[in-house]
Amino acid sequence: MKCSTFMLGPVLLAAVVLGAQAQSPSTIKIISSLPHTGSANAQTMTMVNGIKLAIEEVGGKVGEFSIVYEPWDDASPERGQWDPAVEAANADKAVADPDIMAYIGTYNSGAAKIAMPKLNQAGLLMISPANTWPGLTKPGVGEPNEPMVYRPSGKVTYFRVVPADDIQGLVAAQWAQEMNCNKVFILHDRELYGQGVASMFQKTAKKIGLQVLGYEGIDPKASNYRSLVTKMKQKRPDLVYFGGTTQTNAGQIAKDLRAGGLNVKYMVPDGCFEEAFIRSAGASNLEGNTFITFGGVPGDKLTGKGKEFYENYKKKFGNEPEAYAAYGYECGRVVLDAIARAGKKDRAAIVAACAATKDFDGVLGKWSFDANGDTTVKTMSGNTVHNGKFEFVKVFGE
Amino acid sequence: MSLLRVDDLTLRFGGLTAVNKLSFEVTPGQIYAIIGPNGAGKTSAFNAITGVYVPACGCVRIRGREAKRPFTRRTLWGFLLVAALTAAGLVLAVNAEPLWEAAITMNYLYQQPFPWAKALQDGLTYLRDVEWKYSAGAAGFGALVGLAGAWSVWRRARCAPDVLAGAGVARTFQNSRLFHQMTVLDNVLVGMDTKLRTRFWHAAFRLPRHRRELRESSRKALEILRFAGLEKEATAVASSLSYGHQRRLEIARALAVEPVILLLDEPAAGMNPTEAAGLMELIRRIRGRGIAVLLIEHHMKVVMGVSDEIAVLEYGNKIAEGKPEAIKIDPKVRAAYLGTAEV
Amino acid sequence: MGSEDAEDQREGGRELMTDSEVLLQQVIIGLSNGMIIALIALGYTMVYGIVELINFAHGDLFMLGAFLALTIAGALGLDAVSEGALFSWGILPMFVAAPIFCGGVNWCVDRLAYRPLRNAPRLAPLVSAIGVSFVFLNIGLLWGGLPMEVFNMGQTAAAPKDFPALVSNENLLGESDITLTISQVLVFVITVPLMIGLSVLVRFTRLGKAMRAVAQNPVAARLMGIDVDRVIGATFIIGGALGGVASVVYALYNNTIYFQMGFRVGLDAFTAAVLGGIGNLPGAVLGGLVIGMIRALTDQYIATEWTNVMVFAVLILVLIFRPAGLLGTHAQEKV
Amino acid sequence: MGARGGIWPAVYARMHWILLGLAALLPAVDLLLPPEFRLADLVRPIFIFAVLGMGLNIVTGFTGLLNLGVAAFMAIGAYTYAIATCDIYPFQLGFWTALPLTIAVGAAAGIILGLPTIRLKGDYLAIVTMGFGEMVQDSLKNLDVITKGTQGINPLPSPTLFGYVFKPETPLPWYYLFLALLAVVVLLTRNLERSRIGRTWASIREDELAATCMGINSMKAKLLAFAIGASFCSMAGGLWGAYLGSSGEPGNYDFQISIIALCIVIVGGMGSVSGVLLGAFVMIGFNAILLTKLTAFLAQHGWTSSDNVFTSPSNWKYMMFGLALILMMRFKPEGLLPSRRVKAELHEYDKDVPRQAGGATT
Repeated sequence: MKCSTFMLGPVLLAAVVLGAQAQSPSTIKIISSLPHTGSANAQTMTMVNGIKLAIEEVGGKVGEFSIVYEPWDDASPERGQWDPAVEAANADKAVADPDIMAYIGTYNSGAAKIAMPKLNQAGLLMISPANTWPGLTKPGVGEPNEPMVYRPSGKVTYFRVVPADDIQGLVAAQWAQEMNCNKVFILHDRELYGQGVASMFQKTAKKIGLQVLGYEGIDPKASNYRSLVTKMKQKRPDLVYFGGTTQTNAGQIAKDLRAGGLNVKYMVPDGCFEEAFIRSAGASNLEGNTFITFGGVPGDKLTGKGKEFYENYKKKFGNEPEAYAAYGYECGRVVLDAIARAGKKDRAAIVAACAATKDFDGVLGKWSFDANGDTTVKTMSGNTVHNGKFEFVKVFGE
Repeated sequence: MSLLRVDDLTLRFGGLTAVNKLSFEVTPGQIYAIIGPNGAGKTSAFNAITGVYVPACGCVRIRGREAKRPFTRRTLWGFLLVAALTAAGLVLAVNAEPLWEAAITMNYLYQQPFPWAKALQDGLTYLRDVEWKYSAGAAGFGALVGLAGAWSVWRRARCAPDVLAGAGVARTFQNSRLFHQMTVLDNVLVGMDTKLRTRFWHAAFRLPRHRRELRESSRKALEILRFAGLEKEATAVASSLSYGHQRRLEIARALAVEPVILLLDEPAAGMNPTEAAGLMELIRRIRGRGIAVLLIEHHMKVVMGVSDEIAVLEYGNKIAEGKPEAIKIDPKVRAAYLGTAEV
Repeated sequence: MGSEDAEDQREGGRELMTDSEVLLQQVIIGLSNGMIIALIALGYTMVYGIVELINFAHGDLFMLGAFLALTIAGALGLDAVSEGALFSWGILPMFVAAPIFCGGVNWCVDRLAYRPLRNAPRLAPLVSAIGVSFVFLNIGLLWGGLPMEVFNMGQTAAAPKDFPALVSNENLLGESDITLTISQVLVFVITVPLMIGLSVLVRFTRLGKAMRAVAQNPVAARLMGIDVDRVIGATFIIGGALGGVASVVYALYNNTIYFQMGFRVGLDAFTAAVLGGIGNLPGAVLGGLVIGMIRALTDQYIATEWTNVMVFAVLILVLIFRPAGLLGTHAQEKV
Repeated sequence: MGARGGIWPAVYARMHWILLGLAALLPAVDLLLPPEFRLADLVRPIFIFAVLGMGLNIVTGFTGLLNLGVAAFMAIGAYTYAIATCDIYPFQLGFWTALPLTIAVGAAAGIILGLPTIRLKGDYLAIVTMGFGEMVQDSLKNLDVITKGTQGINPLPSPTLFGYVFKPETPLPWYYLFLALLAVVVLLTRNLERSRIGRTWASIREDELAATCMGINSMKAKLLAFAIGASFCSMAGGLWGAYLGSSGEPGNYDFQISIIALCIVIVGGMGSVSGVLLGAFVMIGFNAILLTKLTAFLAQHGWTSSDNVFTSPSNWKYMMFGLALILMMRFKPEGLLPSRRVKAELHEYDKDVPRQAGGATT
């Protein structure tokens, strides 16, 4: 008896919670699956804001359809970051709900790997504002079976509006060479994103003739990296490249480089292109010798459509958008655009419409999706830190 | 020939010598008692004999053989095997990535058939060509650690209580240490455990053999309970038994080990005269089964009533040994007890 | 760009550090990291010694202490020390407040979560401690989102926070390639006297004696008229206070804090306590130093990514040969 | 439980079969409900975590050894399964050959870890297993030539059974596949528990010294428990891999997984098979079902704001989880469905306070 109460409790509660939902044929649901528990929340919330902004701009309606947006969380409290089980459950849930026409996500490429085959099988549009692992779309870069394994139905249903890491690693290495840094020491955080960028950096660095003094994975949970700094100091690099994010201790490395007396250039990828990075590293430790590459252009440097977005965002939410907010916004707009062009509540039609996106007037200029589902935008910007603010240096790849 | 022979047994706790060069001998079928005032080291001697504490020196012989896990050829091979496996494991671990690359990654083309023989060959070639210095270092270190570790683990378990139990020494405890939440029958069955032959597979799939043994062992356990006068309580939970019955159960559990000698640590403590008399009778009946008994007891009536021979301990030293009648009148014993000997 | 080029040339022209210099540097780093670990390990080992509870929440309590210190820095408007100065006096209130706060919180937790479970099986308080650690973690997360000078509102609650460099990171040895910073000296100046004080307290004071008595046999201690609950409470206060000091030292040394930092530091500290022999105070210190050294040397001579593996490999290796840790002895079970 | 008469004790003794039976009926009940009410999809991870909990229960619940490294065995299982089945490796075994392999590798890993360390006293063993968890996680990350490092190995082929292919988009066959495997694990565990082996484990848990004095080689018995526990955990890892269609990242098998497994066992009731089943339901259901629904519900009514950390329910999840654990331990430390023996051991503690120095009941 006692047992059955326990069994029934959650069931009943769930039933009550769910009871309020209604559905109608003229409602289209868009969901996003991003980690909102734990450390990535700062970035992902601005993405959600971006998506909301995009929907609001069209008045929540596309043609005859009213758009409902739900931000789902693919993280769990006990993991503190994205959880494969939650991501898998989200994907299953999205597939099962006939109202859902677009799945915006994921934040982590690892999560995408789990959701992609499931959504592809169901022919549901998936569009990511943040996945940068090249293998998700490009053949011949990652594993031999990539990306076909993510497309069990044979069709391309996954798109992304960000340039992949292969471009970023390339640009970063070239930049290093431009700055006359011929000896580089490469670190990575042993996460999918960080290690991916770092290995691309390493490949390019070797190709263009930089001397790679070392390539090491760090422990992002370590309390400091002074031993590692000593090790690097012995080899006297011109530049230390760290493939990682604010969350994986990019700030601590910057501090330990200074505290350990290794005054060299420090370069990081766009995972660190957020206010939190400067705040966690301490502005004085980054001043003048820290270089950040970013797939896109910082908010206040945007032009045209982008500038509009930047202004609107600040007006509506009262704070500076983080770097990825623009991509969230872009995702939202692409989805709405695809729905408008498809003109009906049909997953296949919407996917087809999305794939046909051409010369889209986005925040990053005009771009299209290529056959793999990648954006044609290859704009990269180089930034540095000055007086506790990111400072735009130059644009690459145009 | 002696059944149990203890030579120069010494046990120290820090600076305190609890048992000092204790020697005595128990012959088959004998009831041998150790008495002495509180803190004389009786229980410590028991613990040292049964391997609960590790004695500083001295040795315990059962039927002339030292009661230690023997160092046989099998043990030696075991050590060498552990050493070899550790060495091999370490070499593989150090070379794991390049080896995998040479054998598997290089030979496998996506969705093509895999040349197993070539992979094996390439793997071996890699291991042959790999820089010797590192592999030999890893192997040497692994072998050393494996050998030393195995030796260290084995040595610590050398005189463990289960070895003594295997040699035929069973015991009870001063403060009853039954498995309180098991049934009486299960307690006895734990005692019989080493004699059972059920293996993992039999138990996991409840093979007929396991069920047969289950029946047989229960029957045997009930027999032992009947011998100890507990057959009525067989299904009761041990902690629900009366105090006297708990002590009897401890003895029954020890008997289930099928010992050649039974060590009883104050079995009569806290018993009323009737229970004590019953206990004396039980001890005699145990002897009747051909099991020698080594007894620690404060209850002088019991000691004098059943013992064939008595040793007296004081501050860890044996101060007297002899027949009960002789002990009764020994002045040193009387002095040790300060007149409290007559309970 | 031109001037930077010149600087590069100059740096490139200098000699590399010699091997012995590198070793010395790593020893300095290893010892200072080890000292912090040791300080936290003391908190673990004290509590374990007396109630046989792995206080999982200790690492997260340590994290809360660091957040308190950061709040003080924010409230007092402290900023990094200027060039030339050794340290800011602003660290004093931190060293007062954090131990009091952590000790108090630890006492409350004991009172509310552990004391009612004193007679329960040992896994019950352990799970309770895990629960407390989750609660602390959540408090840390929310605390990180508070609008203070040093924080932005909300959004970046989970991100690592910069802790102002209140103790100078300048090299005491001047132009030498070996760095020994004030913050490293501070680690020793704070922790060594504390450890000495603690061992004096445990060995010679009434409270210390009562602690040892309770650790050995709580029932007998109670019969002897010792107020066992009070002694356990005091142990929690002292252990928590040590964690509080450690948190300030940690924050001043590493200059970064974040709400999940308690896990790794706590794991290291607990490993240190076990390596030295759990319940043994000098053992915890030794264990902490050993782990700090293993980390530094593995970083240097093997590879950073294998550091954690090495720490635990050494732990297992030590326990094979000394099952009760380096300095520990197994209390023999009374039979 | 003895106090209650009637049918209750018999029901209680068969509670695990009743729970499994209820689980088997759940999809049928689901059919009667509209899609949003359906739970069967969400319940699949619960089965896998129940297998994991079974493994830990043998080690911690039956034998009384605290194992804080089950995540490592789960990771070993998931990666073994992934390497054995994924087509970027040459092995490409089927589900039914890979699963036994996974179990065997898990058992081997358990023995390798157990051999040198099983003699350690309670909390020493706990830290060693905890360290083992970190070691495995780091090694999987570092050996990226073999394990693909942080990318994870994916996607894995769908299991087949007599020619039937379990497709990701049809959840129901998966549901019964996992349920059936869980039932097998439950059956084996129950058989072991009631056999000589289970009795030996219980005796070690209650009083290891007395058990060894009865001739029981406690090292062998503990090692057996460790190996069986590890093989179940490893099996859970393999099933997890099959369910996700991916090995996951090494970082997914971190200490939190071990904590969840421990909480499953303790919340359910140590040493109780039915307790583990219920514990898995409560622990995983709490997060995957209840919290998700609650968050969605709050968001729907506009009671949350993304700008402020204090109003976002996801920022309170740790707190709820932690408080639930604390309150649970405070008011029902023996778990929801305690085993008779463990519960009685608890009451023994109530009666006489003496705490044994060595802690035979770790």
